[in-house]
Amino acid sequence: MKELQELARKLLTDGTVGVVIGWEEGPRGIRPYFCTRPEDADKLVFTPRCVHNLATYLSPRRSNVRELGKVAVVVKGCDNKAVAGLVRETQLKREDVVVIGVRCGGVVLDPYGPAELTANTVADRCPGCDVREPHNTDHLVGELPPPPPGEQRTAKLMSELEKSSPDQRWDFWIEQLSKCVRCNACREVCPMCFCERCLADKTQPQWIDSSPHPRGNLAWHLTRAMHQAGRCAGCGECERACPMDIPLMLLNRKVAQVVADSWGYKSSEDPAVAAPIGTFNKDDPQEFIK
Amino acid sequence: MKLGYYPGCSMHGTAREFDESLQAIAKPLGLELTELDDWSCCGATSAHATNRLLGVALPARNLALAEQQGFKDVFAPCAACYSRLATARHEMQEDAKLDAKVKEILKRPFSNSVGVMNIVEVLRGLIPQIKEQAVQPLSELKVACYYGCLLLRPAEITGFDDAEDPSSMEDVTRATGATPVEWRMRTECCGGSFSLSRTGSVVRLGRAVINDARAAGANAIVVACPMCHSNLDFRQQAMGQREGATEMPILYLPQLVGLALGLSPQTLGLKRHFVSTQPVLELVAAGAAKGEVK
Amino acid sequence: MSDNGNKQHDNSFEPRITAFVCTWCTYTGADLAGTSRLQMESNVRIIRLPCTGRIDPLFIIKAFERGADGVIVSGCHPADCHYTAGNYHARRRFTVFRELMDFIGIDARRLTFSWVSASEGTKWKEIVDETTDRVRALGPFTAYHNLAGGAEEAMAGGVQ
Amino acid sequence: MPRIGVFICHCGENIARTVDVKRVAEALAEHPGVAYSTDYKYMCSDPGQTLVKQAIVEHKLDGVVVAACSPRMHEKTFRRAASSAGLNPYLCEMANIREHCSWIHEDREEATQKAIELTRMMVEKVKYNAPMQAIRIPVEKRALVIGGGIAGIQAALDLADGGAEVVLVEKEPSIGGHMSQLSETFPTLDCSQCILTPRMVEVYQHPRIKLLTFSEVENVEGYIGNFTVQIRRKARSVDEDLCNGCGDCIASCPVKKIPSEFECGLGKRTAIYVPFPQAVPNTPTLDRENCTLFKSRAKTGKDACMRCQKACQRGAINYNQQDRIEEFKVGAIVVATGFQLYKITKEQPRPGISGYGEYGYGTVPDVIDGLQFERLASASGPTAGKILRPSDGKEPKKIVFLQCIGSRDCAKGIEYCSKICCMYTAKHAMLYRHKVHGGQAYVFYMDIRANGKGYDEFVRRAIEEDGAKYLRGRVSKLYRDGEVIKVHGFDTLSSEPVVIDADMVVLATAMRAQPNIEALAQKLSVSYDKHAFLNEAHPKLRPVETNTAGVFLAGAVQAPRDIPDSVAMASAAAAKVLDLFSADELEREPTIAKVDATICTGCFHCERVCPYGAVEHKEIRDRKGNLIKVIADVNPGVCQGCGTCVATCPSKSVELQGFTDSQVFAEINALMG
Repeated sequence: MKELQELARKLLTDGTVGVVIGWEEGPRGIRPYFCTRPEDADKLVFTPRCVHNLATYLSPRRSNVRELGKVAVVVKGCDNKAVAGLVRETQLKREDVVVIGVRCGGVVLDPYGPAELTANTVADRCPGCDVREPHNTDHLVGELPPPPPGEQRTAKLMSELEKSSPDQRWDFWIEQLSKCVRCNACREVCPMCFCERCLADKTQPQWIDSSPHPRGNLAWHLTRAMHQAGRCAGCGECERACPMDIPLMLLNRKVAQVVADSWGYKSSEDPAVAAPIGTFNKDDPQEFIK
Repeated sequence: MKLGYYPGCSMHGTAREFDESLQAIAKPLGLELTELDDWSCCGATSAHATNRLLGVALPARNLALAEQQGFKDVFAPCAACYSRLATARHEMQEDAKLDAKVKEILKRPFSNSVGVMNIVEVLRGLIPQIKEQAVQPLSELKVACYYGCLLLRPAEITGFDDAEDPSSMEDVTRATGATPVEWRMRTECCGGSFSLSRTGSVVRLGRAVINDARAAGANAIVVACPMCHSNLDFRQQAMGQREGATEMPILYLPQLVGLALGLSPQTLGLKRHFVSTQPVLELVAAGAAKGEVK
Repeated sequence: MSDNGNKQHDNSFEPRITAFVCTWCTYTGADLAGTSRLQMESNVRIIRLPCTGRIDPLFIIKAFERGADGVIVSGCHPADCHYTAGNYHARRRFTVFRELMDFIGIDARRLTFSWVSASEGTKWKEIVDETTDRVRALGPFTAYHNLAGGAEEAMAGGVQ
Repeated sequence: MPRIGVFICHCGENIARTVDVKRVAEALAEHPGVAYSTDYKYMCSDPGQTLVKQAIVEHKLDGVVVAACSPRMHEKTFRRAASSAGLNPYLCEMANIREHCSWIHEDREEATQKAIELTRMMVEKVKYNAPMQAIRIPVEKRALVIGGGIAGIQAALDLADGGAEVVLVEKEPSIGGHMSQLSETFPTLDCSQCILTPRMVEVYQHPRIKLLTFSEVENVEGYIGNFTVQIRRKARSVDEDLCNGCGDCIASCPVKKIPSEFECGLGKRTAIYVPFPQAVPNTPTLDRENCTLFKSRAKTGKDACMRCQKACQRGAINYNQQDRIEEFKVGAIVVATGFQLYKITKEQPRPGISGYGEYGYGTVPDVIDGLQFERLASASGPTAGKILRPSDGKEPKKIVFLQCIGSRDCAKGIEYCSKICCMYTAKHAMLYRHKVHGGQAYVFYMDIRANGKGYDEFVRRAIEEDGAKYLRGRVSKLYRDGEVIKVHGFDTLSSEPVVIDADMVVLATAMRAQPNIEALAQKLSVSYDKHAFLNEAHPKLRPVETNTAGVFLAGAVQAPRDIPDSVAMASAAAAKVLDLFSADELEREPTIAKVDATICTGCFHCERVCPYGAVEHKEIRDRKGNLIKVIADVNPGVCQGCGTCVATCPSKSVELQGFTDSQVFAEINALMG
């Protein structure tokens, strides 16, 4: 913690950056914090409740963030994949941001919930994490805590769902997606949703019905999952942000699994690794094509 | 290498020495042969000449047995058996109607998943082992490799070598240390099953084969088919090898390999031939005297 | 909601099938089927695009929304793309999309992906007939068509 | 409210037999937005087109749908008609109710219903069509000709004579190609060298032709009218400007026993050499693989020999010369890279193709191929034009020619006819008879294909006047038997086996695509068939064009071709290029992608998927010049209009003109019926 605060103070003092984006203790729990003054650096924390993917503030949609000056951002390994994604997709120049990686032993599901990390409270992306120590960062702070407890719940749910009949899957999803109120929280929180005008807001023609009914909801969530193919960093913020508790990561995980199985692609912290959509091999698998 | 062994009628009859020599070389070369349980006729000659369905169903039964008994490949040393088994496999793959019909006749599960191999193909795959195990240099021996017809044709069914210009028997021969001669009758007909019905033709054809081998400087002809052997060995007397022409020993390919491995003529059945194999044995001995014995 | 439309229906049902095809290979192949007078099922409506690379998953979603019971996507064989690589990109895109549709519970049998070259009129006929038969057996895609919609519900009402 | 005109064609009986065209026209008349709907016997006929034009004017139409045949057939026709009536041509679309409806359905009710729906779909699309203008691109009036055989020479000369600048690239040290190796040519028996060498010299001397021999195309970028090509000038170790072609270096070279490629191995050459005396340019090339100096360099690091350098009085020999890349801007490219001959031996360079072990080529010295026979028959060849056996130099009294070696043989992997072999075999039989009096030629053939001007007469002459014995059938095998080669064949006309004791056998081998031509084709974005012959844009109507605009084909690169065909193709390609160069600007279909600058976020997914590299980065700045964002921008000259970018763009900020999202959306919506 001290190491992080010292680093932030130094970066702010010597003018390397205008803002350090990190986390602080809020009245209800942990919340994102934009630290612009060296004297406030002591407020920065990193605990298992630091769930938020702060890379989302690097998106060009947050032009107000950039007005604060050069940005330093604190990232966990998972968040760092989103930073790499933004660089890969030319939304961010790597040299325009100072990336402070924190060694991570997993985070909880809810930044406002219990702080203790157990098999019940652990966020779903954490068990089996392969980036507990972020790569390609400018700074790396903290000791490496023990690996996160528990196991991935989504994976289990996914395989159960896969085993069920198409009709059962359909019923499951229509029930889930019917809940969607189209608040767009999933989109707003996602670091990779950086379009100036989302397709869902396009009206000429209107591919995706905008009002919250099952047909439009299905089109929206299918399209979002497609757009995340090979891009999703797997941070799970969409699912956390969803006020209706729709298991959105099920879709993203499914897509990530297809991408991995078909072309051996895994989301990476290295911007130089080419995304699977936009590249191809002449002998890509094609059993489904007659 | 583990193979399902399909002896067919000849290996236990007229071609005993083929079987004996094969069994003799199997162990040193690491070849594990398990005879198919309950095998039956391959359908050669009579069946496929009179009834196409029977000609496929008979070999298919044996393939089905092999599949049931868990073999990946069936090894049929007799060229005619090989031809029938491979043809059945091929025709059932190509012709869905035939496939269905034969399966109905078989009355046993069969997915046509078993490969069919011949003697040359098997030994070609064992060339490194032959070279390694060879103790007797056959360097004095010049042999004419005789393929005959069934091993190579039709090309789309056999496919293991160039049907017009094969080289696999020569490759095996070289591995034994003997020298394959260049000659022209390698893939010509020996007269096949007309041995009894039109002996005259068989004698004429066989004579041409033997004369050409001799002209090319061969000390022996190596064959991979009981029929070829029978026609060239047994009918040599009738061919009337005259005016100074010596007899031409006819060896089975595994006999040649066995000689290189240092196995005794007795074990290899070399005494069972009509034409004496003594000249061959003398050349082998001469080679042994010349070169160092390993 | 529980009827996914994946069940056998009576024979009077004629499916509506939308085909998104590239103009260089499959459209031309379909032309060839015509020139060769190959008789085929009349359930398919072709939408011509320059390349499979132009075909957006949204087209398929929209087609189902608008009453299609089945969809065909077809273009040039690998290595034959008029634009050299559009079909390779499409192949990746639809690899994901097809799995996603399946995961959502949309019967993958309602979707046909194929490569049909300009010379494969016969193959096009087979794709059309085979898809029509398959979708006819699956019955109307009522599960999708009946999904509650907004203002367009009245419009969509025309289709089962 | 749109005012769309709908025109239903009967196509004589072709559509009207199965589709109730009247009902279609009536149904469409009721469709919202349709101002006029009618049917007519032949819409594409003159009166039919007039009908469309009149309707556009009379009914003030702002869109036209012609329901007739495939748009691939007549879209251009009707767009031209619309244009002449003052309507933007891109507001006209076709509904395909013939190939996709009347011809493939029998049930009149079903077909009529489908025709109505197909036409409605197009009406809905046209409502969203926008007027478009053809794209204009400037043209660089210089052509690149790849390959300096007869086709390349002809194309280069025609182009240069027509006023265009030409860059002619040849990978070998000399131009001339296969034709320079031939003795005489069919069907006139005129000497190949005599007609070719003057053309080669003309190329060399032409002020508008830049000749680059011993050079290969390294890279091609750009598009019609505006290609940038990089040419690798391979190091020939001889300074072309200093060398005066005296030949002293060649005389001094101690390595004299290298099999000559030009003589097909029947003659020898030195390490520094010109391939043949009439070579153009007459500049020697040092074969580094066989040169003593370079061998010594590779082994010991020291230079040895150096005799050629000492012999050269001009100081033109440069052992340290490196490959260098030269860049040219060209407006068009003619590919005339020719062919290679099929290898007869069992080992084949290309999978899927197999050889003929049974014909003894490579093991029996007196079995040769057709090109080797050309060298024997050539006055400047290794035997000074005498037909002599390679084995013992004797004159063959009996010679057997085998046609279709490789060609038309599915089992060998080549099912096509190589086209020239029937003719050159007849020529060989004739030349043989003219040179070996009393000799007997036999020809084994499958069919005689002599379908050119004077060709059949030529073959007849070989048979009737020069006594060649033609045997219809194949040869099963041949082998050496003492002095002679026993040729076992079968005469299918008499149904008898034939055995010929030949002194020499000539195999007429197939024409194959050049090795590695695929790599060049990919650089040019030209497709090729499974045999790697490059594809023409249309087999009948666009035989010398390719699907890549601005790239043309001449000669055997496209398919087996003889000299007259190759020359005709070369002239045709040259005419196409000159046509292209006749205007200062080009017009192109405007089916290209356009980026909406206000929405684009610059993620450049479009750039990643674009097969043409048409997406560029564009900086958007405010009035003060501050950078706001970097977005994608499509170069209209490079974009070919596949639309892969559109489907990939997550925010739909790129559109494909002519196939916009709105248009496709309208078509899908129309599915509702």
